[in-house]
Amino acid sequence: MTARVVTRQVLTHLALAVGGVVMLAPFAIMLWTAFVPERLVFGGAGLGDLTLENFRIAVRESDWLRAYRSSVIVAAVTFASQLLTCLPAGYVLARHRFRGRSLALGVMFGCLIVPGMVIAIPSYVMISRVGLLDTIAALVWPGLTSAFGIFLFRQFILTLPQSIFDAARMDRVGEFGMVWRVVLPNVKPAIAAFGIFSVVSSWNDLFWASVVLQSSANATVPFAITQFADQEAGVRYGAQMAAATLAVAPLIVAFLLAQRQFVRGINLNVAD
Amino acid sequence: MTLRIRQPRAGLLLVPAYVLLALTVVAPVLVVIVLSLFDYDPLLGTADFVALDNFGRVLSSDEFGRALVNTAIYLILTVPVTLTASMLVALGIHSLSWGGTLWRNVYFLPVASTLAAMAVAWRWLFYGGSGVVDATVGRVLGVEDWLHSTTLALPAVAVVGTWENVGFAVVMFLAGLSAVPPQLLEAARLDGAGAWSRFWHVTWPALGPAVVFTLIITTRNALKVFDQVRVMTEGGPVNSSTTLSYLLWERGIRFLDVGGGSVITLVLLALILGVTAIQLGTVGLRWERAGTR
Amino acid sequence: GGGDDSASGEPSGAATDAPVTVDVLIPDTSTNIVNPAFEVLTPEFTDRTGTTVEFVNSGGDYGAVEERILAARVAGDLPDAAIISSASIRTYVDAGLAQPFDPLMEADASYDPATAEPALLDFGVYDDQTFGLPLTASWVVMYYNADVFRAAGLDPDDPPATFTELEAAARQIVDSGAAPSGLAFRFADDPNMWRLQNVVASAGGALMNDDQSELTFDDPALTGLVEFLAELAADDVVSLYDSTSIGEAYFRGDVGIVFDASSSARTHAEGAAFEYRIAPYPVLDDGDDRVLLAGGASIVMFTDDPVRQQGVWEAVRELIGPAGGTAYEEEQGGGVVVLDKSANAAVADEHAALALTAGDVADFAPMFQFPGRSAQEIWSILGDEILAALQSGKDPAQALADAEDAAGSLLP
Amino acid sequence: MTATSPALSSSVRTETASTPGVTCRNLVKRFPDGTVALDDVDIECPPGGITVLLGPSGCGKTTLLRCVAGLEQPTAGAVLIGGRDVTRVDAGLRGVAMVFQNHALYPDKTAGGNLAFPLKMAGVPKRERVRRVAATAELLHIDGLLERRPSQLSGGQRQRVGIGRALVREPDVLLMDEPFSSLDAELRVEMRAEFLALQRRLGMTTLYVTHDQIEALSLADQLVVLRDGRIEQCAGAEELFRRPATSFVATFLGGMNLLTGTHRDGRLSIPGRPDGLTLPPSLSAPDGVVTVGVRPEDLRPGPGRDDDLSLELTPVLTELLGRERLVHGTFGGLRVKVRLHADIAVGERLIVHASAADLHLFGFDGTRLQEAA
Amino acid sequence: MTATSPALSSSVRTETASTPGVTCRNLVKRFPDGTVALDDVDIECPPGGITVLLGPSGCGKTTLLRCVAGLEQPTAGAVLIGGRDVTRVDAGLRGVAMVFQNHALYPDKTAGGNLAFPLKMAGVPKRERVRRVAATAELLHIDGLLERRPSQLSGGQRQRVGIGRALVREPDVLLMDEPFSSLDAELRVEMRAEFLALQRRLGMTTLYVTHDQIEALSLADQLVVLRDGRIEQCAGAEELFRRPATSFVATFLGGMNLLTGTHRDGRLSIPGRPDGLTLPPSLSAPDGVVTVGVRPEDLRPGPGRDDDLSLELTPVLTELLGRERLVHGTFGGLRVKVRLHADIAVGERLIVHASAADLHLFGFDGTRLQEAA
Ligand SMILES: Nc1ncnc2c1ncn2[C@@H]1O[C@H](COP(=O)(O)OP(=O)(O)OP(=O)(O)O)[C@@H](O)[C@H]1O
Ligand SMILES: Nc1ncnc2c1ncn2[C@@H]1O[C@H](COP(=O)(O)OP(=O)(O)OP(=O)(O)O)[C@@H](O)[C@H]1O
Ligand SMILES: [Mg+2]
Ligand SMILES: [Mg+2]
Repeated sequence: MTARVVTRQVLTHLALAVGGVVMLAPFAIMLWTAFVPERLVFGGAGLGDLTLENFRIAVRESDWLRAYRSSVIVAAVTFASQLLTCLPAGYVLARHRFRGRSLALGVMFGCLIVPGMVIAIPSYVMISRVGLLDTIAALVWPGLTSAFGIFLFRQFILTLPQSIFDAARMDRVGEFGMVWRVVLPNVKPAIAAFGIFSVVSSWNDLFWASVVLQSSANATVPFAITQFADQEAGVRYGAQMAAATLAVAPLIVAFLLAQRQFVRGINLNVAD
Repeated sequence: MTLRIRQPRAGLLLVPAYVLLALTVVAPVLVVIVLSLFDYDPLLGTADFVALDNFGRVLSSDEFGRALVNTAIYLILTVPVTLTASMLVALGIHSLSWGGTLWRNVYFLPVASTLAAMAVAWRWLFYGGSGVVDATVGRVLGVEDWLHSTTLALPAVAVVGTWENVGFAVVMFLAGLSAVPPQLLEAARLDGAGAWSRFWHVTWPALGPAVVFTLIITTRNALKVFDQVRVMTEGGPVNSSTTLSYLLWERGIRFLDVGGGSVITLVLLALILGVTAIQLGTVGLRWERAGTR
Repeated sequence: GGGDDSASGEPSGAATDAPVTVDVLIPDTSTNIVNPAFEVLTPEFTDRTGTTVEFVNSGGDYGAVEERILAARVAGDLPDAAIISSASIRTYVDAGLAQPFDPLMEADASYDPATAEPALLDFGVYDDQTFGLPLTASWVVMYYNADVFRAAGLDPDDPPATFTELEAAARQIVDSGAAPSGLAFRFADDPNMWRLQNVVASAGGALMNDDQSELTFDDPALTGLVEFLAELAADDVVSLYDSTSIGEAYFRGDVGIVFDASSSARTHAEGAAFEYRIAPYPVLDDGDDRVLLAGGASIVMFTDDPVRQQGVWEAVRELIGPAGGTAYEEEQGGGVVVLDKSANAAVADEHAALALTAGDVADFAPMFQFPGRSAQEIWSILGDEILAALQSGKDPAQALADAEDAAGSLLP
Repeated sequence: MTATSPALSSSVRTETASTPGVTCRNLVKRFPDGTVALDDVDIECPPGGITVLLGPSGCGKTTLLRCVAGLEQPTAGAVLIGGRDVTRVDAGLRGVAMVFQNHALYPDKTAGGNLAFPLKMAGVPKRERVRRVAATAELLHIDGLLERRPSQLSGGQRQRVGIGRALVREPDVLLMDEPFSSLDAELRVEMRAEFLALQRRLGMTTLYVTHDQIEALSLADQLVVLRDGRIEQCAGAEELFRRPATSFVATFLGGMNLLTGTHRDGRLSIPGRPDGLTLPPSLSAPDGVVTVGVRPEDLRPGPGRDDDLSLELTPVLTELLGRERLVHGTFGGLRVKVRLHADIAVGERLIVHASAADLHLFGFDGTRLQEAA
Repeated sequence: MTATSPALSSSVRTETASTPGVTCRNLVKRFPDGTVALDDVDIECPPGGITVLLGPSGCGKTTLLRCVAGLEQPTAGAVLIGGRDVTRVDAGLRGVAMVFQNHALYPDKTAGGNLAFPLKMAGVPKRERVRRVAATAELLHIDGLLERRPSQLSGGQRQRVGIGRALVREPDVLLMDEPFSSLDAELRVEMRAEFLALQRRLGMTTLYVTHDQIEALSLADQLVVLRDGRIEQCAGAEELFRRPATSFVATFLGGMNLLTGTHRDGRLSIPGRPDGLTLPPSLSAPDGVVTVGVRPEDLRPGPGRDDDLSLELTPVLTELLGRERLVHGTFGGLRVKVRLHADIAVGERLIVHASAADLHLFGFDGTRLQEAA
């Protein structure tokens, strides 16, 4: 590496660090608060005051293992189902011309923008009619497919060279094979990105869960956070932040695991 | 793009996704559309057909006008900043030969975090007088106590919204960047293109579909912003940060005004569809085509 | 399981002791409300009564409960009962959803209404029928930062008792630089404007006329309060009106005086890094009669199935009886009043300053609620107009008049 | 001689009953922007034979292959495989394999993965797959590279993977678009021989695009010359070379020199050479505008005999082609190339001659006029 | 003669003072997976001259160009342009243009946009840009296609756009990676001539990769043969063709037949032909394993004279190459190719001879042994 390159790299790191401070500031507060006794949350705490008490409270007042389990199940089922449905749809919308294509695209855009709370009550009624309230099935129901995912995959499939589709058709790849054997390996970075959003949003979703969950048997992770923000009795900031820390930790681990997919760009141009 | 031959089986691939969309989204929305024509009392269970009364009532109200304006302001405050900042960050991270992982994580954290907890932290950052924002930006610009100012509350919400969305856009752009053909960058390098030209003539076109996606999604996120408003300001002070989505929730759920809420839903849908169509029509399709291979 | 289904023709008495499972919707994040319920409605209780209580989590506090009731109502599967904010009982009564407890109370020979605080028993009474029974009742008290008082040259042992004194104290706090805000007054996100209602009620005012057909936002007490606040707001002595802002500023020591629920005494004890005191909520004028408007939780019943009603009643009886009462008192450290007299008598003296006289308890009144389904919207309109007076300098009287105009049409 | 020239002979080709021929009927392809890439193309590719497509860059060769493959829907006309109209049949169902001009490898798969993929799709069991991939890789000399991804291969290596991917399936119909263009001469000769042997053994009907004249002549059972989307001539290799139907074909294949002028009484007057050129009497040219064609290698140094055509050229450039030298000269306003042995010295003037038998005569519209004696 | 053979002669080349030479010093390139693509390569490209790189597929030609361009960082060694060490200099600052083997066109720009891009980057004003793009497009016969996007072009058209993009800049150093591989023979000859004229006029130092022997011989001021990342021979075209330094070069350029056997007393015993081969006495071969090389075109029919090498072959395959025929035969266990005029009949046995002057002698390690008389 030449000196120029090194300088540029260092400058880039510096610039990213400046932005990083902004990005991390709330987290610094979160962590600090989580480790500080409730009484000292609003000032006066020093390094010597740090305590695990908040975590103890957070752990005591929720069944984290169960919450993690429910959340992992919901996130996994949701992601799997979205991948299975969105990738084929995205592929067809990107690479096929057929009658009704504009309509399909329009429906996708329409669905993309519907706020969750608009459909919450009708969906609740539907779920309750089929007797699925308070089940994992109810939790995953609205996330079984995702217009967001269809759109995302469509966009990334657009950037794949047409020649690989041609080649695959000559190799007698059917439409299903096209999706799973040709598209999938080539849009791994997009799948990683989508996976992250899918998992994050089902992991953090409180709204729908709070609509269809009844018992705490299937309570997901966000429930563990809200219970410390009691309007009547006041907010227990330390415990809330400790819970928030516990909630986000698995996501960060998951993200670290997904990293490789981002880094590994495929040299798509070899096929021109 | 060459004309693809129609494939009978290809349509089948759309079926699972679209059936589910129809059940989970389209059907509920149709219900909402119907409800907009009724005065529906969910508690009493009564519904009177009122034709377009709900529309007249809601659309002419001050709060609706304010929410519309606020939503527009929020859109303008967040989308351009989000896209520019995240593009810069993504390019920065992408150009690093080591340490990129660290920054990827840093910028991703807000996406993963629980907004409820983060809102607390943000409120403390915006805390009047002694908060970090007032102590730094406030000193320079002479403004303070954003969250309790009728002019600055919405920008404060916008800051949080941007903060959350930057991570999303960075992830998208990084995924897009990994698909930019390196040969083209090499060719441009030899053609004497500097970093900016290489970006503008190779990377940007190749990113086209990803940019269109991110643009439309961040726009959508901005137009239907709710959580940030709810946890930061609850629409206040004096409705100065009430957005359409917040109003929708307030009307349709808190105030039990289902008809009014449905009207706002429809307005919101129309608005987002309209903006999306405009975006696609002006730049979207062009950018998309540039990166389509 | 819903309350609407299976109104079987079984004679009610026969089913009294049949095992039954009832579901009760709870504000599960309000731990101080639900934890005692969990403690009391145990398997032991089930063995004893044959009634199993299944708690249905709302995933939030009172607001979430109401949203959930709404959804369940639309879906036609209301829970058998719900723990809701005491102030909201009327909404469900007006909608005809809440079922009266009176037949059950009367039929239950073992229950003696005399053990209950009469004032509290009245909370859910509409048209002489009891639609809701309070589990706890808290009241508004004044919390103040003794350190700030001292820094401002005020005597922490002599807290303001009227709004006139309050104004003086608040101004002194700000003028002396002891804290940026003298006092804070929450109503922006206070669902029923508890603090505001209290002032108005203590001054003998009302927000609606006697036959509840018209709004009376020109009530002198209300106007007086808004004018009072507007003056202070104009001088930046008061500037915070929502709970989170107030809480955060108060715990930082940036607000001298706040008005908070008696039940949050524990939070103050845990969270305040400074010396704080508790005093009664000031009255508008010397002559005012301090009225304690109760906040807190009540239970309402939605099921009309006799068997299930019986089950609900058994659970309710347990909750409002000595066991439940004691559990609530312990949970709250004495910051609440419960229906059961004996439990109130045995109140823990954790927060001595909160101790109520018997007269206070007798004067307990439920919060006012507007009739009909638009109640929340009316509160919201009133809040917005008052905020406009405080923050944008709108004339208070005009603001209230506008609020009355706008909200009037929302009455049923 | 144990094997003859590859000219179609049933003794060599294992033409099984199942080998289908490929027929294009009045194929027209107009792209959305209006470009007409194929204009009424009729081709009959004999089952089990090699049909070589030749033509200038952009004449529609690739488009034709893509239409046959089913990757492009013709605007009009039909494609028949084995007599069945497959115009509307999906590409994957036509039993056709294709070597793409740009290789079109799967970027995410290794070279080995690329080779194995069509077999996987055809449901060939693992063991058999491994065997066939290994055999194909060996044939193409890429056996050491199977673990590499396309981006880690050289251009020629990629091309060979692309060829392998088509061959490994042993398809009924094989379309090859300039398959050996990135290979060195040595390897190309070898590959060509290997391919020919394989093709003769398996008998797949092949459409083969090439720009290499030697390849074209040595492989073709049938040679098709395309020009601007139309067929200029379709014939056997030898026939096409010896009797090009048009002056275009003549220049295109073998780079024939064309001497165009106005003929009258055995003299051809040529622009810039008013004195003209005396045509051999045996060449019975009509009066008017005619073109006399002669190949560079048919021009020999010296004035020649009476019945020969004799030219005096002004050399402008010479190029060494190994043992030979290509001399570019002018004759009046015309350019004439001559191929001479490298040792022959070239002076200021070069006199060359060609025997009448080596002359080709074309009319004003470029079509062949007479038969060389 | 107005223009001579392109062999380097200062009278022809406009070698200005500014034209920089390109030097590679001990260049080594090892890819992360361990592949050594270049192994100690030393090349001196004369300023303003054309250096042609030849070598089998995968030998490292493209890698070498990429190292010179700065697209690949060599593992060891240095690249000098105009005497300046540019090994660490950014690709964009080396003043080098490159024609990529896979074209690497900007997919979102039209052909015209692709051509204009380097000029835009160089800050050439609009008018001048338009002029130069038009001129370049005309040169390459793509003037009608400037509005099309790469995906709407044929392979050869794309390649020409790629060439144009490099030429339009009139760079100091030009790297061309098989630039004409997708063009038809006719066009290729024309392009080659145009390019040569342009190169001579502008005098850019050129590194040129090709697999076309004619192209190599006719363009090269200097010819470099690479093999497995090493230089096998570096010399002028004529020299390299006439006196290949190794048997590898000999086979590679011109496809020489190699007769390897054990020599003793003027007889070469060859596997499968124990009676062996009588070598011409003038060929003073040492005893032991030697290789006699002879080109297919140097083998003439008939038994020849005494001092000639005479062979009796068994033909196994003949290929028609236009006017000539390539006969593949065996001599014992060896394969021998002979190039004959197409009219010569080939029987069961073919006796051919080569004059001693056309024979090349290589030692057991493949290096050249003697001088052809
Ligand atoms: N990125 C890479 N990683 C590993 N090996 C590589 C990589 N790129 C090229 N190679 C190998 O390096 C060798 C030289 O490749 P190069 O592209 O220079 O060959 P070439 O001479 O241009 O061949 P061709 O004539 O086929 O284009 C080849 O064996 C190739 O497989
Ligand atoms: N998608 C397209 N849209 C418009 N014109 C096209 C398209 N594809 C090809 N063409 C044009 O059609 C003609 C035929 O193209 P084709 O690729 O078949 O040529 P080719 O004979 O294969 O040439 P080459 O030898 O250069 O590969 C060309 O003029 C080309 O520019
Ligand atoms: Mg082609
Ligand atoms: Mg190469």
